[in-house]
Amino acid sequence: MEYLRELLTQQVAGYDQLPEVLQIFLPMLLACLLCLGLVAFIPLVAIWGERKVSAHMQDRLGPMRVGGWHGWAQTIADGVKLLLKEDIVPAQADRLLFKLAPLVVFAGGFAAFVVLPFGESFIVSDLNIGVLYIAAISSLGVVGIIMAGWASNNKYALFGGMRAAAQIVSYEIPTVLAILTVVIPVGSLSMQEIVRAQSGGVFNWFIFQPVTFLAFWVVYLGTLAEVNRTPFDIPEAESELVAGYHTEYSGMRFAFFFLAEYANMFLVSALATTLFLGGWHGPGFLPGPAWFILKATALVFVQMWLRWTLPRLRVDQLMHVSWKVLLPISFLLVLAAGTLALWREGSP
Amino acid sequence: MKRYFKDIFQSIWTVLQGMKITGLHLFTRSCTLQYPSVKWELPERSRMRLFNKIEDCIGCGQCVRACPVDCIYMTTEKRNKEEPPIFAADGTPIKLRVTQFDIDMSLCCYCNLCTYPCPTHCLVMTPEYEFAVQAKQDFLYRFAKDEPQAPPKPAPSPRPAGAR
Amino acid sequence: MKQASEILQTLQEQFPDQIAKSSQECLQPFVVVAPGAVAEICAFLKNDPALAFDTLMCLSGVDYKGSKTEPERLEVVYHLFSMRHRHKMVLKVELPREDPALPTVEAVWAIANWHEREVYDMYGIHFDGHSDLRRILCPDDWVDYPLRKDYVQPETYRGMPAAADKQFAERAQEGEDLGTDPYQAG
Amino acid sequence: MQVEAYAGEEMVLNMGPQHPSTHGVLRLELETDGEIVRNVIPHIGYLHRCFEKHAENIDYPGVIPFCDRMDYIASMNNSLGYALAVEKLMGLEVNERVKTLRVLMAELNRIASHLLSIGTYAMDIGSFTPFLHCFREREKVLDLFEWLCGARLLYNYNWVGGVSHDIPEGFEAKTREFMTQFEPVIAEMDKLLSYNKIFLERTADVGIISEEQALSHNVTGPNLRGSGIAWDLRKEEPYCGYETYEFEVPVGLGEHGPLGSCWDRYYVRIREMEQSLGLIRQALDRLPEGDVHEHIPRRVRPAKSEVYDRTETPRGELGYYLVSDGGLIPFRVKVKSPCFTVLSLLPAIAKGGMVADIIAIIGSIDIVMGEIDR
Repeated sequence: MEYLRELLTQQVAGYDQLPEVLQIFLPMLLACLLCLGLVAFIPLVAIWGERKVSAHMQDRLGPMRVGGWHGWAQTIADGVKLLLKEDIVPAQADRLLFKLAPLVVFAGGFAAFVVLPFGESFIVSDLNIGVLYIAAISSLGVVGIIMAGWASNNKYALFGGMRAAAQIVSYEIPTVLAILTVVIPVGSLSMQEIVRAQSGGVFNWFIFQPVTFLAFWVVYLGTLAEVNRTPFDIPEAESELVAGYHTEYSGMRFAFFFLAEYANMFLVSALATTLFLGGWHGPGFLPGPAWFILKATALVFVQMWLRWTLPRLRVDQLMHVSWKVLLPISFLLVLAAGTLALWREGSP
Repeated sequence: MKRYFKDIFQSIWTVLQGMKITGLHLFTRSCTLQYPSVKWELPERSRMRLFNKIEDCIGCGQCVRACPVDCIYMTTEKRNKEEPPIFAADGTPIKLRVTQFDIDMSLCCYCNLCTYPCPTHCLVMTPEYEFAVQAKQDFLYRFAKDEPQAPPKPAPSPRPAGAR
Repeated sequence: MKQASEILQTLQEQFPDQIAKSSQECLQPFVVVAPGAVAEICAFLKNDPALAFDTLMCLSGVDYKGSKTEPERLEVVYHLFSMRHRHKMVLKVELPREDPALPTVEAVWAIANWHEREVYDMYGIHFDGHSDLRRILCPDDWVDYPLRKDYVQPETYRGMPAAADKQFAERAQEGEDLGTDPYQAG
Repeated sequence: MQVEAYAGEEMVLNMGPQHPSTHGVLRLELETDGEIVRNVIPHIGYLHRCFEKHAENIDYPGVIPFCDRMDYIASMNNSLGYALAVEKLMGLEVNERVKTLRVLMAELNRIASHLLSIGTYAMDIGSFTPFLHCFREREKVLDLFEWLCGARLLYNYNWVGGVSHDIPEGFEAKTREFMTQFEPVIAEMDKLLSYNKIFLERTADVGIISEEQALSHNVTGPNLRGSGIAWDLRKEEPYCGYETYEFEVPVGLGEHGPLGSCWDRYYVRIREMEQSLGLIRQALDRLPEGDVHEHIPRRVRPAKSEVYDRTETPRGELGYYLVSDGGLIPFRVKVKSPCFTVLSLLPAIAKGGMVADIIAIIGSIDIVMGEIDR
C-alpha cells in the first residue's frame, strides 16, 4: 500500500496537495478494488479450468461453445445466468442469517488476500503477523457455513454445516502447527519476511529443507480439508447430502459460495507457495508476481487433479486422518524444527 | 503400529497410482461428439420416427392390433366395386379406403412391433431422430389422405380404463 | 434332490388332513394346502433336514375371477427352493374372494414380509400375524385392490384425475382442430 | 441412562425420492442420531407403472416391450427371461443360432449393466472419473446394440421363439474389437478405484450380508455371491445352452475385511465382467448357422398351464410366474424382482451405520427402481 501511495504521488500531479485523509484513503480504496477484482477474476478462471481439467480427465471436452475458443466465456455466461435468476429464500428459513451467510463466507476469503505477497512490493499490507492473520481470517468462512446450514432450515444443510464445523476446526490445528515449522527458522510472522528468507536459489525454498519438506504435505492436506475439496468434501458431499450447506441456495447467493470456494482454493495454494515454494522467487526471465501466480496455479491444479481422482472419506475417517495422523506428525515436526533451530543457533 | 504406517503408505501409494491414471487420461483423445455441429449417423435399423407410406397401406389393421400402447388409430371403409382397382407397390390389391391413419408419436414406445406384421412394408421406423415439437398435439401424425365417403358411423364408446 | 412326488408323499404323511389336492401331471407339479395350516407346513418344509426349503423364490397372488377354465377364487402361490438339495416345489393356497385371510410365513422366510405386503396391496389378502401389513406399491390411502380382475380404476385420487385424458387422435376424429401436422408440412 | 437422556435428539431425515444417489426414486426414512443411523424404513412404489396389470391386458408378444422397461439397465436379460418362460409354457424349442445369439446379447448387456452399476457406485462414494470412464465403455456396447436392433436401451430383441434381428454384417469383428480394447479398462478400473485405499476404507467393512440373511431374504445374483455363496443360475439351472460354455462363478473372498461387505459385492461385478467377456468370445467362436425367425409362432397361444421360470440377470434371479388360461393374453404375469428382495434387507444391514454408509450400501446392492416397483 505504501508502494501504491508512492506511485500515486510520483505519477499523479498534485496528489500530495490533496487532504491527508484522502491521500491515505485513495490507495486503500484502490488496493481493495484490486483485491476484489482478483477475488472475482481468479474463481472465474479457476472454475473454467476445473471444468476443462475434469472433462479431459474423463475423456470429455467440457465447455466448448460460449465465447469461441474452448468455451472460455462459459463461467461468465453462467455468472450472468446466476445473477438473473430469481432470488429464493425458503419460507421457513431464518431470513437474516440466510442472506448474511454467503457474504460472511465470501468476506473471509476476500480479506485474506490482503496479506498475500504477489511480488516484492505487490502486497496490500505486509502485516507483521501476516501468517497469524491468514490463519484467523480464513477460518471465518466456517462461521458463514454454519450460518448457512442453520438458517436454511433444511436437514441436509444442517448436516453439511455441522460436518464443516467439525472438519475445519480439526484440520486447523495440524495446519497451523505445521506452519510453525516455517515460522521458527524465519523468526517472523510476516509473509514478506518468510519469502525473503527463501531467497538465493531453489534449494533455499522450504520445501527442499529437511523438516519443512514434510510440513508442506501436512499443510497441503490440511488446507485441502479446510477448503472442502475431495477427498475431504464431506460438508457438500453431493451423493449424500444433496449439496450440503448450500442445498437451499440458488442464484447469486449460490454464486457467492461458489466464488468463495474457488477463491479459497487459490488462497490456500498461495499460502503454501509463500511458505514453502519461495513465493515470488524464481529464475529471472519472469517477473516475481508471475512466478507467484504460476506456482499457486500449479498447486490449484493438483487440488483439481486429486478431486477428479479420489473418492470421498467418511466423517469418522476424516477425523481419524486429522487427529491420529496429521496431528502427531505436525507435533513431531514442530519439535524437530525447534531442535534444529536450537542446534543451528548453538553451532554457527 | 505396523499397520498404522502400512495404512499411511498404502493410502499415499494408491492415491499416486490413481493420479497417474487420471493424469494420463488428460492427454488421451476425448470421445465427445459435438452434437449440433457434428451429427451422429445412425445405423439403418435405428428405430426412431414412424413413417407410413399411405399409398401402399391396405388398411389391414395388423399394426393397430400389434401396438402394445395403442398409439395407432385407423378407420377404414370398403371401396366401391365400381372404383378403379388400385394396388400397393408390391402388387397387393387395396380393397379398403383408409380414412384415418393417426399415429400419436408422443405415446409410441419405439418397440417396432407394428412394422413387422405390415404385409406391404409401408409402415417403417426411420433413423430420423430430430423431431421435437413445441406442442404435444403436434406429435399426432395424420397420414390418411382419403376423405370418408360413406356417412360416418357413430363414434365408438370410449374404452373403459384399464381394459382393451 | 427329491422328486415332486416324494415331497408330496412326505407332506401327505406329515399333514394328512391339510392337503386339499395336488397335481403331478402339469408342467410344474403343485400341492394345494388348507389356508390355516400354511405357516405350519412352511415351517416344516424349511426345517425338515431332508427337504430344507431354505429360500422362498416367489410369493404371488392370483385372482381366478373371469377365468374360462378355473372356478372363481383367489390363490396364493409359494414357489420354494432348496439351495442345499437343489429341489423345488410349488405350494398353493385357495381362498374365497370375500375376506380372504391366511397366516403369514414371515417367521419362516424373512423375504415373505415384503412379498405378503405386495399381495395384500394388490389383492387385499390379509396375512394374519404379519408384523407390518401396509400397502407397499400403492399409496397408503389407495382404495380397492388393483390386480383383482373386477378392479375399476377410480376417476380421481385426492382430487387429481387418475384416468388418462382423451387421446389426441380421438379428439381429432371427433372433429377438433389440432392445427397442421408438422410431419406432412415439413 | 446417558442414552435415554438424549433420546429426544434423534432426527428423522427423509432421503429421497428425489435424491442424487438413491438410484431412482427410492425413499428412505432415516432416524438419525447425529451421523449415526438408528433405523431405516424404505418406502417404494414411486415408479409403479402397473406392469402386471398391463400384462394381463396385452397379447404375449406385446408384454416384451414392457419387460424391457422394468430393469431398463439390463433389458436384454429381462425380455430373455420372459421369452424363455413363454417358450417353456408353449413347449417351444429354439434353434442353436437363436440360443447363441441370446447368450451373446445377454452377456454384452451384463457388461453394460455392470459398468453402469460400478460407475454409479464410484460416484456414490464420491469419485467422478470412474463413472464417466464406465459410461464411455457402456456407450460402445450400446452402439453395438443399436446397430443390431435399432435401439440403445429398450431393445425388444428377444421374442417368443426367436430374436428380432440376425446380427448385421461385421458385427462379430466389431464386438471382438470392443473386447480387445475393453480388457485393459477393467485393469485400469482396478487401479483407479478397486484398490484405492479410501475406497476400501469406505466399503470394505460396511453393509455386511451374512450367508443366513442372504438366504432368508432370498438375496440373489452378485449380492449373494459377494457373501461367498457360489450360486449362479447359469451354472445351476442352465438355459440357452449355458452348460456348454466354460466360465467361472466369481465369489466374494473377504480379502479386505469381513466377507459379504460392499467391497466384495462390488468386486464380484468386476470379475463377472471378465467372465462375460469369455462367454462372448465363446459364443462368437461357435455361432452356428440358422434362421433366427424359424421358430417364431404365428400366434402365441399357450395351452392352459402355468410356469415359474427364472434366469440370471445382472442383478440376480429374475423370476416370471406365468399363468395361462389358453387365451391370447396372459392370465397372470408375476415378476419376482431380484432388487425387490435385496432391498427388503436394507434396514437390517444399514442400522447402526452412518449416513454415508447408507449410500455405500444402496450403491453396492445395485438396485433399479423400475424393477422393484414394476
